Amino acid sequence: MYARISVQTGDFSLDAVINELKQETKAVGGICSFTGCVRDINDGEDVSSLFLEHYPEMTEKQLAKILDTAEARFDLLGAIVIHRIGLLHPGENIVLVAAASAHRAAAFDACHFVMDYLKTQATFWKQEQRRDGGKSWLRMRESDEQATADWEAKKD
Amino acid sequence: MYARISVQTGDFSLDAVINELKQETKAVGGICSFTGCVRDINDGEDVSSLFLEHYPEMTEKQLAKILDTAEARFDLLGAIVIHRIGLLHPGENIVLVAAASAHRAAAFDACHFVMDYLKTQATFWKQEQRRDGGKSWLRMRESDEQATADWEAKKD
Amino acid sequence: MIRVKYFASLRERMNRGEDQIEVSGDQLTLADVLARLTLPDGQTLQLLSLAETMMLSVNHEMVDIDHVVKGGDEIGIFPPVTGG
Amino acid sequence: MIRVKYFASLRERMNRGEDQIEVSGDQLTLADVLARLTLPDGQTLQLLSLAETMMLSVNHEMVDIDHVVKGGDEIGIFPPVTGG
Repeated sequence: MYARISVQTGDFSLDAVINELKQETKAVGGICSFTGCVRDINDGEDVSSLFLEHYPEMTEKQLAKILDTAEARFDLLGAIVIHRIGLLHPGENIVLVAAASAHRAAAFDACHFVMDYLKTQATFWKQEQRRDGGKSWLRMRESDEQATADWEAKKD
Repeated sequence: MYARISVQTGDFSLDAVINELKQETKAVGGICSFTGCVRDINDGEDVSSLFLEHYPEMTEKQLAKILDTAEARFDLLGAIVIHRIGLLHPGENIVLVAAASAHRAAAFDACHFVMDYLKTQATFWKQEQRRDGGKSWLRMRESDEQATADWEAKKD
Repeated sequence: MIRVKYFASLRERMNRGEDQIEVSGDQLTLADVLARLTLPDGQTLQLLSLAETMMLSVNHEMVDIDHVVKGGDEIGIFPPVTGG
Repeated sequence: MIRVKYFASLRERMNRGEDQIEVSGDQLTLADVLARLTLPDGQTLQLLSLAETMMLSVNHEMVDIDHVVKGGDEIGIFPPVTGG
């Protein structure tokens, strides 16, 4: 399987990512992608920016492990994960996961799986800066923990 | 909900579609998209091209109905469906479905739902042209009928 | 008058893209309409529909074979769709 | 020598990005390491970890609190991740 992981400050192009996955093999029938972006309101608070911190030596290792698990579990031809770090504003892209397969169900499942595990396993942290000047580190959502637990339960 | 449907001969840009959905509201937290493209091999046959025919007055009406159903069922902020018609070659894009939501699970589910219903309800037909010169109209896959049936069963 | 449109493999087998049929005062279902339409070999679409799945639309909405049609309707007859 | 790195809210609360601790010949678990590390108010990380979930890594792999560490290891201590 073709795989690429990037942790970067700059933005990404989804068209370039789709083309990259299609270049690898003409057997690709479908690519599912998820683009996560900064919302202007989170849990009722007006967000002015998000600061993304990560654990440099660890993050790519964790993401590679998630892609390995996805490759073993789904019928994948390729996958790309791009995650931005640093200061981001409402409307800006944070993360991209794209999964290519011969058939669509595997592409959807693998992309969703990688996003769900990224949320609970990849060493990124978000600090929210609000319009009122306040700052706070976000907490992991219970729904994110549940999503990973659901995949674990479905494993067999 | 913001919605746009296009049946067109030309290609599309996923980056433009993502930006279009994000323009509508800064409440968008995630966009799930599916890009379907022409494979070079289908059911063991070498494909040289696909010809896409549709029922002009009916197709957009069917697609709008699918988006209405998705809007009623999922927590969506916007959705775009683009489907190409005419002659397409291996590696070229055929279809794009993009669904935007505040949270990722709704975006994944809605995008998958729209793709599954498009496969069994939207009036498009593919004629495959093979390297050996043969041509044949593709048949609906049982797995596609099953996918729609699964969503119907999950409705309640 | 009712306009009937054919698509994809059915259009090719009919060797034409559409037909027009006259409607009398009688109630006509789509099954009745299919009995009046014939392939170049003389076989009716009603007979063909027993052997192969066909999808039916009236005025661009999917309908069942017992749907009642009226003058001015546009009927679509086509094989299962294969887009996406 | 073991290097310990803190991230995000824990880094801010520790008021430092990392610590280094000496290891004797004894077997040391991560629980033992947490007992040796203190917040500016004197509270140990072991005590804090009873009140708040902390994630632990050794040499960039997630591990449990009973994991045994050795000289040269790099330990990461951080709150639950919130990327994506």
